[in-house]
Amino acid sequence: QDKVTIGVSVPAADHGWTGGVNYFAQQTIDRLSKVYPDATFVFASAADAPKQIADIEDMVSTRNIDALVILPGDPDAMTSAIKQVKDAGKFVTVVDRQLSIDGVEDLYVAGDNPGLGTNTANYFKEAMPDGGNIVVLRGLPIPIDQQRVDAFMAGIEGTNIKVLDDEFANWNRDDGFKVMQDFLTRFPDIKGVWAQDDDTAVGAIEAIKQAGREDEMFIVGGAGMQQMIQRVADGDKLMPVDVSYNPAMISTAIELTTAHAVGGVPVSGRYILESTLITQENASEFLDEESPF
Amino acid sequence: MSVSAPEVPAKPARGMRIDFKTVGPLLALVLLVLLGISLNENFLSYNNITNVLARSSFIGIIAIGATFVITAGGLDLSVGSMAAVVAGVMIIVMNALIPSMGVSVGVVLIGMLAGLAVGGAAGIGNGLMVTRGRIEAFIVTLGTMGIFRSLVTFLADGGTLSLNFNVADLYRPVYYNGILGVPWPIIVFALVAIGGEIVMRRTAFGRYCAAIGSSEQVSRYSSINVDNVRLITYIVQGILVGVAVLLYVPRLGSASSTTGVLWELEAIAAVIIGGTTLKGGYGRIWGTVVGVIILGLIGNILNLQSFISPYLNGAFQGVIIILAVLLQRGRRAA
Amino acid sequence: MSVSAPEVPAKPARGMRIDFKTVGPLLALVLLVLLGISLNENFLSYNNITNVLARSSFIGIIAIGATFVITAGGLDLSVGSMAAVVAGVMIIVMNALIPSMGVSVGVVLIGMLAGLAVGGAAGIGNGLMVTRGRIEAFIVTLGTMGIFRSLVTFLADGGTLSLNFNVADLYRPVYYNGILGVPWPIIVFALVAIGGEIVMRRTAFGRYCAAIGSSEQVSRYSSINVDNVRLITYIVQGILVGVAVLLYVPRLGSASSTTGVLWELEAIAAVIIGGTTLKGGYGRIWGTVVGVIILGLIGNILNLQSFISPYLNGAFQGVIIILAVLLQRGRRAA
Amino acid sequence: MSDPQDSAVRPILAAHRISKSFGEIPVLFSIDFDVRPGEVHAIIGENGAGKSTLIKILSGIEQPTSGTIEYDGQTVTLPPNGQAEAMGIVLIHQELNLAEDLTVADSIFLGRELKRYGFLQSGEMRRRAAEILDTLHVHVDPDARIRSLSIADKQMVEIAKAISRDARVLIMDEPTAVLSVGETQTLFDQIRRLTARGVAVVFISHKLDEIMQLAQRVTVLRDGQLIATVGTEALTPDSIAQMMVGRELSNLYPPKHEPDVDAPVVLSVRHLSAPGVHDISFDLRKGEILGFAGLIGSGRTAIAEAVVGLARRSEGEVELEGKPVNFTRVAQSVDAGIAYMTKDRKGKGLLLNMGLRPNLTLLTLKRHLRMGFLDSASEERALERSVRRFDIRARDASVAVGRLSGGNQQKLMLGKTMESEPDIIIMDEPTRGIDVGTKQQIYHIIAALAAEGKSIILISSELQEVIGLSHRVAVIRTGRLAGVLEGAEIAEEEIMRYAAGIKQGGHNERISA
Ligand SMILES: Nc1ncnc2c1ncn2[C@@H]1O[C@H](COP(=O)(O)OP(=O)(O)OP(=O)(O)O)[C@@H](O)[C@H]1O
Ligand SMILES: Nc1ncnc2c1ncn2[C@@H]1O[C@H](COP(=O)(O)OP(=O)(O)OP(=O)(O)O)[C@@H](O)[C@H]1O
Ligand SMILES: [Mg+2]
Ligand SMILES: [Mg+2]
Repeated sequence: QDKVTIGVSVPAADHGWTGGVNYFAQQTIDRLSKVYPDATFVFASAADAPKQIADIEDMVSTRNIDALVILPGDPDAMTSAIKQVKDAGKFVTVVDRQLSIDGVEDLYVAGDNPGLGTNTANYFKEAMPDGGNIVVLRGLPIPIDQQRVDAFMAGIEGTNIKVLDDEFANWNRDDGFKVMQDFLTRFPDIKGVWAQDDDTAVGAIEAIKQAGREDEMFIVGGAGMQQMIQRVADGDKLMPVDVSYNPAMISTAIELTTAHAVGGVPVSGRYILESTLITQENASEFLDEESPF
Repeated sequence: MSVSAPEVPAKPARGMRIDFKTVGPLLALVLLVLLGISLNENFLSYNNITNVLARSSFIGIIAIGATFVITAGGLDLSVGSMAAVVAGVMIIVMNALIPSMGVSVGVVLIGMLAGLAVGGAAGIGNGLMVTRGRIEAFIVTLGTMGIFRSLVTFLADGGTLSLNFNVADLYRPVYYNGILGVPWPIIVFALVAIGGEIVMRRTAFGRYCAAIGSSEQVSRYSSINVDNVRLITYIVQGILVGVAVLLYVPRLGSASSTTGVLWELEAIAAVIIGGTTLKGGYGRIWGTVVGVIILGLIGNILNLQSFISPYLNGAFQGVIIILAVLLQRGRRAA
Repeated sequence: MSVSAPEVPAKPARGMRIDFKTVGPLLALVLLVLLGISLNENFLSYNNITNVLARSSFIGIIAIGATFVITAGGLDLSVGSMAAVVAGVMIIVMNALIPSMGVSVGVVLIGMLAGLAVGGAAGIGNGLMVTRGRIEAFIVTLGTMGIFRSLVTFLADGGTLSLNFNVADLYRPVYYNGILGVPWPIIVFALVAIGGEIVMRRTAFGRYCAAIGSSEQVSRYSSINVDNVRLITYIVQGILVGVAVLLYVPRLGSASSTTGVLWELEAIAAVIIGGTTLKGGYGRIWGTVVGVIILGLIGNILNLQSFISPYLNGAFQGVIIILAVLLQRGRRAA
Repeated sequence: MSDPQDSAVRPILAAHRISKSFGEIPVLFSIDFDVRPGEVHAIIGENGAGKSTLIKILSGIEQPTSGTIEYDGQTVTLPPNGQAEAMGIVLIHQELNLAEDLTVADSIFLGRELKRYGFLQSGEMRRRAAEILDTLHVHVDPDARIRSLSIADKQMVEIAKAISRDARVLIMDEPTAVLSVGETQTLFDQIRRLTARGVAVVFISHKLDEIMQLAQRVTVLRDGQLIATVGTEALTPDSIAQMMVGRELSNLYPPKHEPDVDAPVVLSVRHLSAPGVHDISFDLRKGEILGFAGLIGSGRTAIAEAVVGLARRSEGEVELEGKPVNFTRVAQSVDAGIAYMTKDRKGKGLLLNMGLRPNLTLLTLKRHLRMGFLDSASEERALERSVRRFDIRARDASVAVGRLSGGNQQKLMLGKTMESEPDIIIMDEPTRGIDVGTKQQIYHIIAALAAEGKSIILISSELQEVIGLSHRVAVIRTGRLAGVLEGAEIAEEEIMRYAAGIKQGGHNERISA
């Protein structure tokens, strides 16, 4: 049995979800290193696309990796760099974000960003059959935010649900708090809040509580942070549901890739990890004591 | 033999002409307030005003420290990351004390002390490297910015450190309550600002900061202990970061690697909008306060309207910052 | 009464002792290389070296512009966002030309010209506000940093601007190919560095930058057109941002609101690690080149090992930056 | 070459009815002034009289509020910012005007670099700089950074810069204020060389003997008014002084009161070595004025700085009233009652961007605290006292001190030093740039301080001053004590012999007994 080296490249922990990705990636690497003594892992997290490209270049030229697992921060910018890794004969697994040309990766472990928007929209339609005013707290101005928002807007089209305004809250608690405070100042009538992300939702909830308007509205986050799933499970009125978008998808990708590289287990194609609606009924399935996210 | 009486200079009527250097930031503030009023009738509401002031207070308290550092010719880029470390350590300490001390006010108080201590220690580190190590402040604090940021990420294991829920409940009033309807953060900010103004204007330390920023050499020849004064500015900055975080933690009860990102830029911007010169030698605390409020209002106003695409928020912010300083033009670092 | 010639003081033997101010950054570089070699046998491989140098070239070219700006007593915080705007405009222009011009070298060339033009224009904007508007450079460029960043987000509609794939194929060799095995980015970086060194040392412009940074008034009294020289430094900076982006676009083929984030800090850090003084008056291009390579190597070396938790990368970086400057201590801005 | 004294020779540069105000504060009133080719025309007047302002207007640095300038027979508006240099009007500023980060050669050629094919000819510029410095007998490395030069060397570099330019009119604002006799003579030789070639020279100095020596005509300003323009031959130093200050100036120097022979030694320096100082020993007695004479760069400043803790001493002891002291910071020497007044008022003495009050009290701020806070009333009182005592004249009290006239800055610095009420005062060029009237006043203050029992070390390049005031004179040469003169020995020639190294020893052994 030959030694294999597997490179894992993820974006830096610049918000809660990517923090989760980093955590799960390292945790999985630690675990698999024990399971497969012949496998060496090279892990890097990058703040931006050039850094991430540099990381995978280094993995190829100095660490002689056999396989690469990559969650590209900015897939369009990274497509040709990933293609070069592929062209160098490495096994490539892409996670979460679709590259701008098809057929580069051997394995695609996908989250479903538009699905997150659509799922959320469906819940809003169901919860607000007569329509009403809502506000949207977006993420960072990057493509996945755009995909989620587009799908959401498409989902509520034709209903009486009215988006009063949207602002970037950068998937961040502090900004969620600020933006929500100001929305509350500005709009006397808000029935629903789409925070898109659970970190943002934490901040928004504090703002709503401070204003004493918990009873007027509900809020939907996203990504499935443990603290939020617990709320859903507890039947919190303010936070009736959550939408999963599990950072642990990176673990799946690393496991599959390692199994292939070490054991020659044939894996290929697409694994779509669906974005599902977490409700009080199914919340227990998503609770995980160990997860820091 | 004596000399004929010297001509006594007539003092010019000061303040008769409009002094744009002084009035500039205030004018910008007034214009922003008018803009806010015209956009939304709730702008001047008690809630909105306290919201904006309370959430500006973190940057405000930090920026007051930065005013001293910058006036003395220094710079501290590490304050944002430092704030994150302080918050992280406070949360870890408080969570760790619960088993032994239970959920008690004592836990919160020890956490607060730990926060101040970490801030002060970080300030001492920065200050010693700048003064004893003779390394440019920009480099020292760029370095510690990276180091502190890494440290939080490490402490939080890439994720978020959350304060125990029960302790958080106990601590929460420190952000949300206050006296006579004025939230604590605003009160603390005001006290720090008043204290800072007094120290800057009416103590030897404040005078020495300006002297050192103006000319290190002259200060040395005037028997000022330049290194010590510099060091103290960094320590004051560190402690004030600690104070700011004392108010930050009760708000959301968490710290992560994104806590305090870009606070340094915001703090420095506030200081300079307020009329302090970046190269040192002249600082004014009240200007910094105005600068902080201007920056706070910009964000608020952007959230109160819908015509500007949120994509262009940054542009609006940039334009206002430049305009605020344009209003005091004439002043210029030599 | 006249005096006999005073004794001539012996000139100290120059350059005999090790001059740490000069050797400092080089020493840091050598130490890093040794560290790299000890960590991985592939470190000195052709591939690794060209990789590191090629990817450092963007920041490198920008940092050479920053050396002029800083030497002349200025500062440009907007370079990162400016790079994003330039990249965005280039991509939009090239994509827009395809229907009429097809996928041709002409499209790429026009795109490149557009990039240089946008960079130059942005530089003119910054420069005019600093010189004619008399606003502190820090504030002007902090403002335009926000404005440019917003502009890209706006142009990209919150997402990513991607270059047409066929044009990208045509353009790609500009990053990945070269002559005699040396990739283009390295060649361009070297040319810009050599040109910069010559301009800084051997032309009146370079001399004037140092004079202005050292004392604006003295320069003015020496009939140097201070405003023009300053303006030109910002324009040079803008054009060099353009040049850097010409090499960046074929590598990434896209631009988004995250393009070039924090490049300004990296560029300034490289300049100062290289021994240029932040307050102006003294700049050296070769030092900046060394600084850029040091920063590039830090990232590379972190990827060569697995003992340091990636969470602590920033800390390692911070420590190296401080150490690199510590090695040249003694120099200190007055 | 026509005789410049001949009033038929047309002036090359003339000012007609020039007035100037800064804001609402007038500083010049309808001044007429002209200078002819080959002539040295001196301007004198009290501190703040407007001399510097006038010559700034004559060189385009400042624009007059009203009045006209005529150059070469044409009415002109001089271009700002030293661009008039291209027309042949070259100015040496009163305040050192060099960029500290540049090298000597860079500075000399700043703004008119030698170029070939657009590139600087650094070698050529270095060579020529060395040449010019040589003619001035200045021994500095053309590659040395300005920052590293002594203040007198900086002044010489400025002079080198000015005379190396193709001047038709050369204007010098107190170029000799920091120069010693020898350097001054070198400068005068150069000036005569230039005037012989037809260059017109405008020369400002407070040293009347220099003016008598050099100038053909003298213009006297007082409080911004033109008092008179007269030929030098019709003048005596006394009559000039009278015109300047509007009163008789008899006995510039107060009578010397020798201290008691058994007056205790308050400061004793033994075998002191420091950068630029080699094995210096001397004693200073209570009530004594000890002069320090020597050439530029002889190390007098370095000795003073080593004594008060501004420079690190490598060897030797300092005893204060019999107790050994080792100051590592100035604050310690100030607390011990020793004050040092620097000669570099711009670089080390004053915060140019601040007002009079913070500058005056900076050294002694702790004395103006009330319950821990600054007491601005107390500071204001101190300022009033100093303004009266040292005749500091600021037309606008809120002005930044950088805008005060040079002499008034100097007076402010004196005031600042005296605020610490020292028992031992080391004054480095205390009357640098001060007008005769005030000088006399300061001399009396110094003598009175000594009579009160204070001890004074007087470092001065103005020999007359050292001679007129000192009880004993130590002559320093290349960082070593060349000799100590007492009583009748204290005379110009004798001092110069020691300073130049022609004579050695003297009473050295007696002083370090
Ligand atoms: N830029 C300025 N702004 C305000 N006042 C000024 C400025 N420059 C000079 N003054 C004032 O003008 C007056 C004349 O100053 P000037 O420097 O011409 O005197 P001076 O005759 O050269 O004196 P000195 O012998 O001390 O050098 C002074 O009262 C000074 O304070
Ligand atoms: N820190 C130092 N290191 C090396 N040489 C020094 C240092 N300080 C002074 N010197 C040298 O010592 C000599 C004395 O210079 P300094 O300016 O102290 O004396 P000075 O010119 O006699 O003072 P003054 O101008 O009052 O006469 C100069 O040649 C100077 O270059
Ligand atoms: Mg003058
Ligand atoms: Mg000297």
